[in-house]
Amino acid sequence: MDLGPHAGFIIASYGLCLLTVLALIAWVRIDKANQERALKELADQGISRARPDQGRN
Amino acid sequence: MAFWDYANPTRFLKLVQVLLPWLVGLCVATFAIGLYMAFFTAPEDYQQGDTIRIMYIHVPSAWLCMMCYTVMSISSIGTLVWKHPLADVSAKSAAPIGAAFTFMALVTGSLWGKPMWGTYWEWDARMTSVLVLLIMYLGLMALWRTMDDPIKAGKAAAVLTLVGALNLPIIKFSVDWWNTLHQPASVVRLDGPTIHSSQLWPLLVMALAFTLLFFVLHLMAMRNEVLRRRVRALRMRAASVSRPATASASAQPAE
Amino acid sequence: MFQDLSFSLEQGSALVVTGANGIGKSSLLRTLAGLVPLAEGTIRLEDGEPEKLPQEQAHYFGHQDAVKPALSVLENLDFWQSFAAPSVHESFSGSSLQPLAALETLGIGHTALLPAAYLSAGQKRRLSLARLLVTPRPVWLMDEPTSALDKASEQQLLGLMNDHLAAGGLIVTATHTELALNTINVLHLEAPDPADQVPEEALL
Amino acid sequence: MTGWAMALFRRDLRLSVRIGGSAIVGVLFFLAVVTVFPFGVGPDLNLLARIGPAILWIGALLATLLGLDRLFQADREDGTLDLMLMAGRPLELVVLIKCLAHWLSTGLPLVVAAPLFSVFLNLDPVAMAAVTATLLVGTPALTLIGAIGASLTVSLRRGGLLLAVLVVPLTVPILIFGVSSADAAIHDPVPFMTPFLILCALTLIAAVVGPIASAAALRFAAD
Repeated sequence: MDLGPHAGFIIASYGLCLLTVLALIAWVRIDKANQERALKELADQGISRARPDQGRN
Repeated sequence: MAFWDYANPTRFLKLVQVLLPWLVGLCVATFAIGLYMAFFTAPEDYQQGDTIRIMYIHVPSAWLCMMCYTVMSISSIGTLVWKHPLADVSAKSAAPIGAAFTFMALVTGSLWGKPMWGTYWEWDARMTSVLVLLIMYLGLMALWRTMDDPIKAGKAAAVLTLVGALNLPIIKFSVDWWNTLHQPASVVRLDGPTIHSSQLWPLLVMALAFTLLFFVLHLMAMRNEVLRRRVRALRMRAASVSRPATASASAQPAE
Repeated sequence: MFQDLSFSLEQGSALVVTGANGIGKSSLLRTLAGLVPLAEGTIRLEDGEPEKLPQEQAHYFGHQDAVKPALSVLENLDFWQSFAAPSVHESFSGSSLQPLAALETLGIGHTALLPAAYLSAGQKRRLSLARLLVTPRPVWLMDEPTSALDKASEQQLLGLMNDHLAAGGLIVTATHTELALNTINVLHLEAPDPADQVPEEALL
Repeated sequence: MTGWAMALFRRDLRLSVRIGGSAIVGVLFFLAVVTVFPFGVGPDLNLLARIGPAILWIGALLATLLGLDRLFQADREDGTLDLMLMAGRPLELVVLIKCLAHWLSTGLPLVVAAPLFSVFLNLDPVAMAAVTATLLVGTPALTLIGAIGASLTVSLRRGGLLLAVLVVPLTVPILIFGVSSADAAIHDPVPFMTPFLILCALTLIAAVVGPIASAAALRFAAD
């Protein structure tokens, strides 16, 4: 497919948009993994939402 | 009312769980159709040639960065008036997405401008006010990051968001006026040429795809934010558990 | 600030500085810590490491905790262990615990991986105290060491202080409460008679 | 021997990354300054291209100075500075390491952002490269000289403005040689290397004078 004399600009804009969207997706996923890991660590310590008044052990 | 039922964070998480796969599928499909149309069915522009294809991502991202700010403004009203926790979560998690869409609008606009106008950047009214919008987004993100207490940060950011919502139209008009003093309307305007339906359809499909993308990302980011606050609350509890631990440690004096 | 103040302290003993509020107990400690310059006079640590200043062989445990809320509890302590130079010599064998062990000793081991922002005031105080256990230094300068601590932690602190004395360390502490330390000398600071208190400017 | 230096360096980097993203705010401020200039002088791209290097340099200077007031103040407020003075480590080196960490987290992002912002000012690629190179060499000097001001104002509650007033005169030579070497690269006849090498020399001098003066000021401030 021929994009004409300015193909570079078109590819660059689509490429940069793709990168930005990928970065957003990566941010969302990494953030989710981080929070879930933190929740899991806390749950391992015996602290979770389900049992609010139970301390350690 | 269904809305208020889902305003509870736990119910909200469940709703996201159900809704998200469908939204993601729909978003991907719309993008596939939109991109196909943008590259294969849409004709070249008689004036701009193939560079018109940049429009199919430029215009939707420009629309979306405005819509995202609207979402944030409504959420800010929710934070200030109803003091609803999810409103604050919604505003906070929309900001980075809005910034990314604004960035995309600026970059694609500038890459479109170079072959058309011969320069990457022009202090033209529209571009300038979008740049100001980007600074607003980034400033809001910085404000949220700087304040520890999410409640306080949410209120401060809500005030700034609403003031910005008032200010942005003013910027738009004043910049328009400022700009026309120096530059006659020689600039090719986006809204100048009437758009043909063979170009309009791909544009609308792409706009729909971008809107879906926004909602997918926003829901995911909101879920992360709810989880983050949960972690925060649990960590506070984890730290405060120490009281009995101290007593037991002092029963056997340190060696 | 002080006039005619002189004292010496033997190895393995504690000096408790008492006196009314505002008499300058904290200033005395800060002077010993090298944080307030001496107008005249000297501070000497005999038998110490001769190439080091006295304050570089001392821990200062003041009102401020020097805890960074953005770092985790363990990161806070790790930093001080690496950053503060230890000071040991033959007659002093102070404790040099590993950071985690020090946190466990003080009963905040379970918070090690949490950001220090989540700690309560008393827990921050204990984190600050853990600093003294990870880097051995013969002299402990402690300004109101028991403030923000509950009774149990206070007992524990006394235990640690006695251990330090037993290991051949020195403690200078300013306090309002009675401290059950093994070897105590008391320095009572008193203001001179109001009649003697002539404003400095008037003397010029 | 070097363990404590790495510990300090890593701690300062961590703190600046975790607290409020000072890098983001610095770059944002830089962007704001660059954006405000065209509103002042008008959207004339030729004029902007001519004064572009100066705008970027002034933006970087202000962004650096405004970020510096927390360099020692945060440590003083929570008592960390007292302990650092007693740590038995050479204070000059401590200052140098803190400056290095501070520059990496706030100065380097400015340098990275400069080529992007120069698009707004219609700079051509040569000018873009020249300004970036001069900023890369010059901003460490701004941080190191600013550290003197930061330690002089460490005990003041609102030291930020005073810091800028104290330090701006000291940074004038850096500004002059930074902008003139960028200009030299754009307008061919003058050689680029002469002012650029002077700029490098100024940075090296700042790396010596800054920590010594700043450490001295910190010792006086601790009372």
